[in-house]
Amino acid sequence: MDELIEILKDLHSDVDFDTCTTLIDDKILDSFDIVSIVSEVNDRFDVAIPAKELVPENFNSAKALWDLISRLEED
Amino acid sequence: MKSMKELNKRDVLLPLCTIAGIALTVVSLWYLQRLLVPKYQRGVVEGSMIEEYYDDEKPHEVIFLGDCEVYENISTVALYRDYGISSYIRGSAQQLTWQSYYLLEDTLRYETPEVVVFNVLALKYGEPQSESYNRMTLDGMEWSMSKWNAIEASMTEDENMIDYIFPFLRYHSRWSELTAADYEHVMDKDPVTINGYYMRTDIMPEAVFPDPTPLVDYTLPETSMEYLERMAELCEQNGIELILIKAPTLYPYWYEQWDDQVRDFADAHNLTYINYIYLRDQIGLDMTVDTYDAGLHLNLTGAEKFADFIGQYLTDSFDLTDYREVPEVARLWEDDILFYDQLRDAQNAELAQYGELRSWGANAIES
Amino acid sequence: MNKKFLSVMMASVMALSVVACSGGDEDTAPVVLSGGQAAESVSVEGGNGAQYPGGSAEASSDAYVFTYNGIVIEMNAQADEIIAALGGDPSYFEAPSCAYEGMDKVYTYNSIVVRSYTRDGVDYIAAVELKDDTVATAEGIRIGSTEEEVRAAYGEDGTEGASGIEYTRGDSFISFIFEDGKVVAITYTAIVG
Amino acid sequence: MLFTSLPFIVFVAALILVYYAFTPYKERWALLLMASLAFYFFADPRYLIFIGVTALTAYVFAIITEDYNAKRKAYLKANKESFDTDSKKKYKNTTARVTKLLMLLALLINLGILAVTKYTNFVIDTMNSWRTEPLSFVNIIVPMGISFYTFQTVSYSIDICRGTIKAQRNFLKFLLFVSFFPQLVQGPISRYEDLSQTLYEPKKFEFQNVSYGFMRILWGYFKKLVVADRLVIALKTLTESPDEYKGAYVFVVMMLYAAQLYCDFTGGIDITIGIAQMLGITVKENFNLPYFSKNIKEYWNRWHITMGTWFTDYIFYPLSVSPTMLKLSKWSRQHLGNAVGKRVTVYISCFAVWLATGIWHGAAWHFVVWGLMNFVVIMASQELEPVYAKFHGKFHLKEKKGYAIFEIARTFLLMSSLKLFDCYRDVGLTFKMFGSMFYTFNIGKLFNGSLLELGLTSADYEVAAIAIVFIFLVSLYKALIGEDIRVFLYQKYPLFVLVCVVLLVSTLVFGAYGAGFDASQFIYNQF
Repeated sequence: MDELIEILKDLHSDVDFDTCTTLIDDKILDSFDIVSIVSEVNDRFDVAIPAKELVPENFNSAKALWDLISRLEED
Repeated sequence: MKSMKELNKRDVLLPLCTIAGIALTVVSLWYLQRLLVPKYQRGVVEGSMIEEYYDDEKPHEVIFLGDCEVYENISTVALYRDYGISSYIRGSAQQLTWQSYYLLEDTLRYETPEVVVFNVLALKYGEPQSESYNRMTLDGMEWSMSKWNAIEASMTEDENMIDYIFPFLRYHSRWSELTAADYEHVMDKDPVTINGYYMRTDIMPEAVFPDPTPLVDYTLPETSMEYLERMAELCEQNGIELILIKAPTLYPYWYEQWDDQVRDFADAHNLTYINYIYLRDQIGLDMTVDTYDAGLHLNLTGAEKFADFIGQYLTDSFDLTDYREVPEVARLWEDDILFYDQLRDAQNAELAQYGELRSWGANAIES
Repeated sequence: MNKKFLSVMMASVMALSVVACSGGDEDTAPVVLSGGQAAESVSVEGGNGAQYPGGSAEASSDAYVFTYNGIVIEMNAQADEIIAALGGDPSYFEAPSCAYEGMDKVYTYNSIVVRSYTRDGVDYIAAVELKDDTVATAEGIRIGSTEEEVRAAYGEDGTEGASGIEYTRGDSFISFIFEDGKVVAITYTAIVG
Repeated sequence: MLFTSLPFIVFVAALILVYYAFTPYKERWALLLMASLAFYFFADPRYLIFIGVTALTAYVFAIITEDYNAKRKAYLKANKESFDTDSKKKYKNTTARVTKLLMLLALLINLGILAVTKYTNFVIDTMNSWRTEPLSFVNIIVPMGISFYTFQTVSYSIDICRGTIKAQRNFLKFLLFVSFFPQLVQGPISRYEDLSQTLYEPKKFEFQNVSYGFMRILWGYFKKLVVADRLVIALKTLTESPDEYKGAYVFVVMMLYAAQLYCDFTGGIDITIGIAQMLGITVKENFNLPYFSKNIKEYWNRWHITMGTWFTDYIFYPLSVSPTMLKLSKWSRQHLGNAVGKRVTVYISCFAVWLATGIWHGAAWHFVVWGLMNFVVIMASQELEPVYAKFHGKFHLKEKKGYAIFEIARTFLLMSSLKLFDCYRDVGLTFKMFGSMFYTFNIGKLFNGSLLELGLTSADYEVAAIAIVFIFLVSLYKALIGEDIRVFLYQKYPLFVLVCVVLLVSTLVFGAYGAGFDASQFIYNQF
């Protein structure tokens, strides 16, 4: 989880990713950020996030994103 | 509980306001339509002619149909004053034959005249000519099947029935060119004719007309002849005498070949056809003084002479009422004569003052 | 595979856009505005009922034209310049139509008659009549030519009338009147849309 | 059929009446289907074949895919014991591969139809530019709204493959989703998951819904007829004689076209969404105050939203997170350094998106170049971001109110310049005209009455200007209050009615329609 926050912080240092739950809804993360995140996650966690998971619900908070990664890891 | 009450209030408010809104829309559109349609009160007055008929309360035993060759050339007042004939000219600018036919149908909804006189010049047109002329003839008609059919027969390619049903749609873009006259005449318009006669008192002697262009085909168009046929039938059914005339003016050119065809038609249908071009001397027309536009149309003196001549013929040939002897009609005619004389005097006064007419005709066209 | 495909695509797109750019100037004026869809021609006048459809000033390129004293007279062309160029001292006649919807003007020269009509305040050529055999059409027909010569020059696809034949091309037609197999009158007439 | 044509208005009015007065609630979707098919039939009966084939393809493949998946899943469940982790994964992968294959087949057919109808002549034209013997164009009909409905079916097929939606088993219902007529003229591109929520079981008659929808329709017509169709007259004059109207005129073109396109396009969407709302159906918004955007990316999040999200969801994301791209990303980061490497995938995907967007807009090179120019501008602004950040760190302009206005104006001007491609419809000419703004100085000409010779009178300009100010104020209300002005008006219902009456009457009086104004086609009509 901390590693994930680190990835996110790299993109937007001024956002509190621990608490924010509207990363997409408030347009903090845009599509370019999401692609960066996917590729970073792929590198560090060896998890490939498929396109169908790129929906607001999975990216609105660091927690949701973490849940997604965990779920994909299990598969 | 309070909200319940409010809800009920809104239940009444919503439909009520909606209905009020619809009513407001209808009323404003109705008013705007009256405001935006052209008024044809000065200059180009031809668009007012057709509707004026419906305001006239007098009975008419003679109805004239046709274009400027009737409404500028025959003085209805002279016909009454000299012969007691009560007539009306249902004329309009470039009235096409089918329009004449449907105007006759329309007229029959109100009265059945003894005689219908049709000027044959328009027979040369077999197709709708222009929207503006259509509008001037058709917009003034009261709604009936005749109007619908007249529109159907007259529309040029780019015209729509809906624009006739709601003239607003056609004229809405006039919002930027409205004049004081448009506001003044929203509800009622001034008369521009006396029983359909459009008066001009100025004089411009007849010019030398250019030679007529030879035509490849002199056959009068089928469409217009067909409507002439229908007109003859309609008159026969209603016991009306149909007379075909060609006004005594020489331009636009009336080809002999056309004359022959109309004559043949008249013979075949047992109708009278009189080409007054050949009778100019008998009428007593002096084209150096009896025309206001170099011989295309007659002025007042010409129109009175021509009316006298036709009046004599009508009186001789048909058993027409002398309305001078019918007090309730004569009273109405007296008003018309008064208006007629005033109009003549006003025009003559302008002529004396300026040497030309300023409140009538081309000079009065406001942009 | 994706990468290769993309780079090929990119390269071809670039190449094509260069082609498109250089070829651009030949593609003449843009015609329509809204999207890929042709907007209808927009005529502008607000119109108070006195509106004429069309009244186009340009004659279509293939229409019959007549040349008099070196002046080309096209049907539906603006009249004032042509009349000025023709010069001389024609006899002139004008006739307003009912309700002043326009003014028909007739200019009579030695050998021809030129007529014009008015649309929105501008005069356009309505017709040209050939009066005598000193003038001929571009196809070499004059008053006195035979019916056969006309058919040879203009073809068989004219519209036959009782006293002559008409040929329509573009926004005008030319008519020949015959008497005893000889041309007695020639007229160019504008088709006013 | 155009929104502004009388038959269309009569058609919709009659539909709404029959819909609520004579159609049982449960059958309303069927009436909508009949109306949609009739709409298509009257436009051109042959269109029905195209839309029918496209709908049938997506429908059949969706059911096959779903059934196949269900069967495989059931088998897996029933035979749990016989699978170990590896073989289970393998089994699942096979399922995924077949599913994907089915999807690709469906896309091939439907995008193929789109490609052939819309782009054949474009390809021929392009080939002719280097061939010595030109090929002749083929005469293919382009069905109305083919781009819109094809994209809807494509997203449906992909979503089925991804398993994010359930297949529609009733073909007629599915056909309604594809052919729902208000969106065939100008979009938006709806997703099945959104539209299906209300399309088959629309809301029952609700006074508020119908009122909102009605006002929205009026608002759309107002924008379209009073502003867009009026300005198009001057725009035509200006763009048809580019040699005559250079320099400052090009700026006039930019401004007029920005207003014209906005009013035409958003007006059309207002009419579409308004009709749907009157029918109790919710259609996704396609615009969100685009001209208030502070940068290009934001602009594209607010302009033609359904198209933007479509390209993001179905091209940008799948492309950038595909295994190949992830590998490429890794490789380039290792070899080209982190800064460059990180960008490679985004750039490639973004390029693909804008290439596709350009082509989607029309079968012409100027659209392709327009799309790529957008790509360039977006990438440039992306790259300049650190520079901006530095700049703002120093000068603290960002906090100033005026700066936001500057950003909005900058974005607006930039996007309006790009739209010149659509005005001049020729790549070379557009560059030439754009350049002329900087070297042909003729601003004086704009004030000597020459603007009155473009086909519009001063009264026309006045009306358009007043209407634009009015539209601006309504937008401003939404931007500041954050709520549609209809909500406020509806609470004061008499005012609501009054506004409707004023809108209706002023559109009828001041609209540029009828003889003298030929109603021009909607911009996105054959997209």
